[in-house]
Amino acid sequence: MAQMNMIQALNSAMDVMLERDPNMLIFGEDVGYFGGVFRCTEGLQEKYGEQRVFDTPISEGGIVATAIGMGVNGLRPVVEIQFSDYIYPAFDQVVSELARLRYRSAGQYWAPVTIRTPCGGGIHGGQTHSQSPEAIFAHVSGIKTVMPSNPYDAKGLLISAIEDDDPVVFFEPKRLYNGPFDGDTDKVAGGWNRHEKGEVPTGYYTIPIGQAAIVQAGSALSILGYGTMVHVAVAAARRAGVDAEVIDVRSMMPLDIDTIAVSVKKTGRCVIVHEATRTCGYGAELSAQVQEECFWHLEAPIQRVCGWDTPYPHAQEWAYFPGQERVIAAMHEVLAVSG
Amino acid sequence: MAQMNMIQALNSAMDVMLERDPNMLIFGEDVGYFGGVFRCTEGLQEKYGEQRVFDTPISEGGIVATAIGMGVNGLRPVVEIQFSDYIYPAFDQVVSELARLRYRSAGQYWAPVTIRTPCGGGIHGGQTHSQSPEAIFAHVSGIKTVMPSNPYDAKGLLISAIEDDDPVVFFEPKRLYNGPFDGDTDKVAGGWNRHEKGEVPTGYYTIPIGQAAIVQAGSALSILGYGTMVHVAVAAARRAGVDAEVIDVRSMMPLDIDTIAVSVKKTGRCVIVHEATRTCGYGAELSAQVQEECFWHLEAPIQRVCGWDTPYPHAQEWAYFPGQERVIAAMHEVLAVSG
Amino acid sequence: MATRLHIPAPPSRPGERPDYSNIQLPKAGELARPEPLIDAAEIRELPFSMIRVLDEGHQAIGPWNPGLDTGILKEGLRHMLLTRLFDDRMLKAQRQGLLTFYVKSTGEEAVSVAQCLALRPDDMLFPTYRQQALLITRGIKPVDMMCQCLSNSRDNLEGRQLPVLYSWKEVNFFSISGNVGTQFPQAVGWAMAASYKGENSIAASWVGEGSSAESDFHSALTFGSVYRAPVILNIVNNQWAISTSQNIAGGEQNPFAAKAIGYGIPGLRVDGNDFLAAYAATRWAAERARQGGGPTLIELYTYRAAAHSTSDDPSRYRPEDEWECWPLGDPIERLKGHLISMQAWSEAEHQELEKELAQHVIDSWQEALSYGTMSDGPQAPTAAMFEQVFKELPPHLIKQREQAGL
Amino acid sequence: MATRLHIPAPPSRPGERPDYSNIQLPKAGELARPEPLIDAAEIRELPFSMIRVLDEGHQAIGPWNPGLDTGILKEGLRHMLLTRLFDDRMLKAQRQGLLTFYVKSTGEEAVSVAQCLALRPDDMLFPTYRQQALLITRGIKPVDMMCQCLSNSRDNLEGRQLPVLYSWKEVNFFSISGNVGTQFPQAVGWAMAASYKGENSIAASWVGEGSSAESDFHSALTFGSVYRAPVILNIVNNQWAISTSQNIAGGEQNPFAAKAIGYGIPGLRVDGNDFLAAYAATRWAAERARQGGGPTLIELYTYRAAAHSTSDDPSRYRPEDEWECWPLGDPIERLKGHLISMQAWSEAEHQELEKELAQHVIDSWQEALSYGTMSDGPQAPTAAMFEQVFKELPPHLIKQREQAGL
Ligand SMILES: Cc1ncc(C[n+]2csc(CCOP(=O)(O)OP(=O)(O)O)c2C)c(N)n1
Ligand SMILES: Cc1ncc(C[n+]2csc(CCOP(=O)(O)OP(=O)(O)O)c2C)c(N)n1
Ligand SMILES: [Mg+2]
Ligand SMILES: [Mg+2]
Repeated sequence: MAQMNMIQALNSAMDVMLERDPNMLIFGEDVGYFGGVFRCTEGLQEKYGEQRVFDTPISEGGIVATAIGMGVNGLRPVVEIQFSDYIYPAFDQVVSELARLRYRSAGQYWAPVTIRTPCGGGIHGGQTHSQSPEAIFAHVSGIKTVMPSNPYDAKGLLISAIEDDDPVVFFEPKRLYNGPFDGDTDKVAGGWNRHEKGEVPTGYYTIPIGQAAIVQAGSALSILGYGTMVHVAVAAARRAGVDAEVIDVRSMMPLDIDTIAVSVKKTGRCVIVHEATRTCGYGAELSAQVQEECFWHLEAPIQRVCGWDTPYPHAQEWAYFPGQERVIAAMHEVLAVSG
Repeated sequence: MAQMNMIQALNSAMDVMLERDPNMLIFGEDVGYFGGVFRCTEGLQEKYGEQRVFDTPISEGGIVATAIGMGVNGLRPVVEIQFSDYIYPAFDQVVSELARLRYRSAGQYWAPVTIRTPCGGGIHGGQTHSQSPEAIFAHVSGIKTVMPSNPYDAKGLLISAIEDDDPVVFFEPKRLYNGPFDGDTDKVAGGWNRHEKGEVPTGYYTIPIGQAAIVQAGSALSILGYGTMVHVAVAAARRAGVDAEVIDVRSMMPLDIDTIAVSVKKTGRCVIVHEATRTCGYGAELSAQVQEECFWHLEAPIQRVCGWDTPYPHAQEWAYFPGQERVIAAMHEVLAVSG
Repeated sequence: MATRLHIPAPPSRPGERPDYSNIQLPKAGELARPEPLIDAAEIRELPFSMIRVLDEGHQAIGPWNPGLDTGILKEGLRHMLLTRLFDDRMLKAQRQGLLTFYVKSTGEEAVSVAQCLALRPDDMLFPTYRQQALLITRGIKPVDMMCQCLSNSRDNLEGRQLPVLYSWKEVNFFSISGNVGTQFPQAVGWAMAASYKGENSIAASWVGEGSSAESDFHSALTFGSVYRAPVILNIVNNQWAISTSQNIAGGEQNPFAAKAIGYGIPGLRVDGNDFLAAYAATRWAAERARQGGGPTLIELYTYRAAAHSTSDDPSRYRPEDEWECWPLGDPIERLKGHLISMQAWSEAEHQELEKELAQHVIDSWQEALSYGTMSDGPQAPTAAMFEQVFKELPPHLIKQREQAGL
Repeated sequence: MATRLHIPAPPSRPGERPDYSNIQLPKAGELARPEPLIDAAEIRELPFSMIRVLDEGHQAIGPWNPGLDTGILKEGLRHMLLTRLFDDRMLKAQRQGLLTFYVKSTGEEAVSVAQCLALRPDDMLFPTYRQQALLITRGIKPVDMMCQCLSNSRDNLEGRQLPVLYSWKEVNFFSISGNVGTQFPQAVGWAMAASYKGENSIAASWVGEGSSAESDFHSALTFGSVYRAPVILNIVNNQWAISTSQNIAGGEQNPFAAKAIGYGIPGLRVDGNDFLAAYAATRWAAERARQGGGPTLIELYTYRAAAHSTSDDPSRYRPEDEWECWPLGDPIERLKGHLISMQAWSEAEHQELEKELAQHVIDSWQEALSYGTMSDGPQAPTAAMFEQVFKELPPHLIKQREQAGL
């Protein structure tokens, strides 16, 4: 075990896998010599050589397309899209190719590509360094979609993603890279060293894709979230003194609806939180499925707390970010009514 | 008034607008001399000249990008993406540019672009000629998203879209081009001439974006759908002898939730139907909003009848398509329970 | 002076006389053949000429003459002829309502056949929907291809794909995408992996001249050239992209092969209806790639003789007799003429071969029909719909499969 | 023989001596200047040379010398100097925590200033984040730019955008996108509209050499060339794209200007630190575009002297003294030297100007601060967050604005 922040945990996952699998390789913009703009691949080129960890032209479409070709030829590419806001030039290659190849070739061909990409706001990055496009990918049949909320999960999930023979879009909530963030901007940001999930095994381990985690048990209501919002939810519940069960969804596709349904059936109340814009965000799917599974147990309407349906603004970041106050208001709302 | 199928109605809308607005122009793959692979722009180049209606290179990204530049320079471009399955190469230009320009420039710049694109299956087109990606676009702040279900609406909505100063993605359910299709593949396909919405004014008129339509009133349950599925829903209700209120959503963004909420509050039961894959489809948003607005009126869980979460297969098309049987099963399910 | 929007026109439109006066054809045999490992900077003029081997009298001449023995030439002729007959039969089947869709490659058979023969069997092919002759050349039986087109019980893709969007891993033929152009940079990635693994098989990919406008074209050329991937990137310029002429794709300005220059790689422009020229250019590029010289861009100049697909009606946008006037002729006739001129072939033998292959196609079709059609069983299994979305069925698909009663 | 993945290296890495021996610089004044309406096919070798006007002794020589009067040269010098001082101050402000982000253009000022002066005010500019000097040259006051960077109460974008992602419609300066490259084909569309309307203003756009790998580059060149749009497409080759050298973008193989050849349009390669050369090349391209000759691709060869942005640390990937060794020098020093050599300028006058502009920047900064900062008010209005998503607020945003208490 070692103390790691999320960057180090991700780096460690890639290090472990480069060591174990000679067919794994890493490429993307600035990931080689420099080690990535967020430093997630730091030291890996030096350690494994530039045949295995290298820089690419600024062409997200080209990155994903060549990764597909390599995957088809027996390699296991892990590529970085520098910000998930920049994944759209690769969208056709992801949707029409990476996601569809196994199906359309009846299993003859597939590409075990992992796309790592930082997402989310809270770093004053403005509208093109803050987006959370996970719902768009979860809608596409043929790719798995995950987002960890802490270093321990990040490493375990990334190793699972790399080993998975299906393509995985691996979202990294960049606001959590250096420490947990609970939405309180007045507090001095702390690191992962004071968080239990900052203790990370140095070797190989996995966290299966498709399993939600109960972050804290509770009986008053269930909060479903992932990434940064898990920490906001926990803090909001604490601050409001609500005995909330907080579930870290972790895997958007496939979704662990069973864990969620058990919780909501128990509490009868549900708040869904995410940073992405509300309309057609992943919260809509969560809400629909919870309603489908737990209708007879629901004692109040399911609430969604999401980013507003606007681009992510720069200066108004904290008015945009679905912070503790909004989560608390939603909790109060679902608790106020009795069915 | 004249008898028109949906192709003719769309053609008429563009004809009317080319006549009215010298700054409107049309371009896209094969839309010029040839008149489009579905013939929606037939005769328009001949009538208005090739400065106003012209062919483009096969580059969806280039089509949308140049449309944006033209829009900024005072024109009102209407572009065709030959199949909505091919819109992904333009995704970055749509999401990061077209949708965001007004916002990021604080209203200095905008591009009143209309993107027409045929969607949906039922024509044995296989996975790359059958997709319904509307949810992906409804998730993107800054664009409007509509889909008509008949010639009359198609023309009125298209004129609204063209006149709208915001960008609009205009989905055309290609299975409805030549006639209504209610999911019954054994029946010989009829044309629009026997349908009241096949009567279309030859001149200018609009249907406002953001208004749902009640296709048939009913009291037993509400069915929410759009495009081809509207006809499937009506037929299914008739076949099952269910007094369903069928609502044609028409506009996904903005959504006319008021009309929908009134209906569901009245019936207490709701079935949502669409052809797109289920997970994170637009039905999830409809379900979430109906649940939010009508929770205390719901007497049964909201049901979604959607395309399966797989690519659209070629030979198994009718097993994939959410046909009458599946809609009927869902109606029976929501009717079977009483709260 | 104000400008005006320039809209490139095709050489001719319906009702006009086909006009190819704009096409400058160098004489066969004229162009020098550089060493395959030459510095790309030294051959920047190559794309502006055209590699041609067969002259008017069907003689193979000049430095690009690959000097093939008659065995391989006859093999090529056989594959081209079989492809043409296969295409004709499939078109008929579509007209009969037995196929939902079909795409012919008529007039372009030399491209796939000659290029395929110039490659090794372990070289990986990333084709478009118009490269069915690659499969024929690599020995896939017509009956098996027909089964895919019929989505029947023997369809190797189990009904998932539109007719002609083949995938055949056994012969290193990549799954054809419905989205044009995407395979180009994938081929580069495949080739990069070959380099990475130290294997010396190469990749070859094809796009139509129309599709070369897609962004994937630029990705492919960029990554291919930056990493010196062992790949051959082919543009099949068959003059038309559905209804738009090559001028709408940029062909008015320049040969498509000239795009190579900007990326510092060789660009070859080839008479695509000249079997020997297509073979020779591919051989040159393959040699270069295998020796570490990186990618080559090849433009194969040809003509799409048939409709774009069975959904198309070319009489609406081009003169009906354009192909007859096409200055580069028919690739089958030209190879046949060459073999005859070598006294290795005769009209009688040709007729015999045609008869044999026609019968082969008829027999194959009968056999294919015995495995079912899409409308009448037996068909591809319905449950296949849920399989291969992922390697293993996730819970939600198991549930959906149950809901579907499968 | 098996190949190996080729990974292009930069000329030098931290700890090494900067090495520019690979750069072949033609002498100033050597290159012929064709007529602007020349057939692009006749000038295919231009991209492989470099347009240079200022010689070692700061004399303007050769056919590309635009023969500018000293008034415009002094104006250019002033704008470049102001840009540099502005950048320095903003960097400091970011270090002080008053700006969330900043991007300098140090070392590249001639590109924007000279090109802007060579255009007409009604010509539309589609810039990157490193073209702030276009705004300075078009008369936007530093204080107004500072307000945008501070997201304060006078920010013309009302806090919506990251610092430096300016938009200034009054001076035909397009909204800068955070996604690199997207503006290139948009500029083509703008220019097509100008043609359509019969207006003769033209568009100019810029991308970095790194971003020229994006697919939008190919769209821009394709559409620009097919429709002969009146547009100037500029690649600013400042050698670096964050941490990757121009070799990773394809610069190892070829000058970026050579990409023009494939599209049949002129490609010019210019000494980007030579004010006169940048001016002359732009003038040439503008004349060509305005007369219906279509697009020109210009590569401006320069060096990114500062960090990529305030989020970057270039000492990790390149020698600290690389800029000092840069063979094309400092654009400000070179223009100053030229003016002095013409006896139109002196060290004393230069110092005077520097002092004046430094004071101007200080005053502007003080004024900007008086309109607020992002951390201390007054700030951009919070409710602006919901506005301009659409032209009018749709019902769901009215509701959300209420929920936000705004
Ligand atoms: C991304 C995408 N856009 C558009 C289409 C529709 N489409 C299919 S084939 C075709 C024309 C392609 O022409 P070309 O590349 O010249 O190939 P050819 O058909 O001549 O062999 C078009 C536009 C598509 N399949 N994919
Ligand atoms: C689509 C997209 N991909 C990646 C990025 C991240 N990014 C911002 S600037 C940059 C480097 C650009 O380099 P270059 O084009 O050479 O311009 P320069 O910074 O040198 O002016 C990168 C990779 C981005 N902004 N947009
Ligand atoms: Mg073609
Ligand atoms: Mg650069």
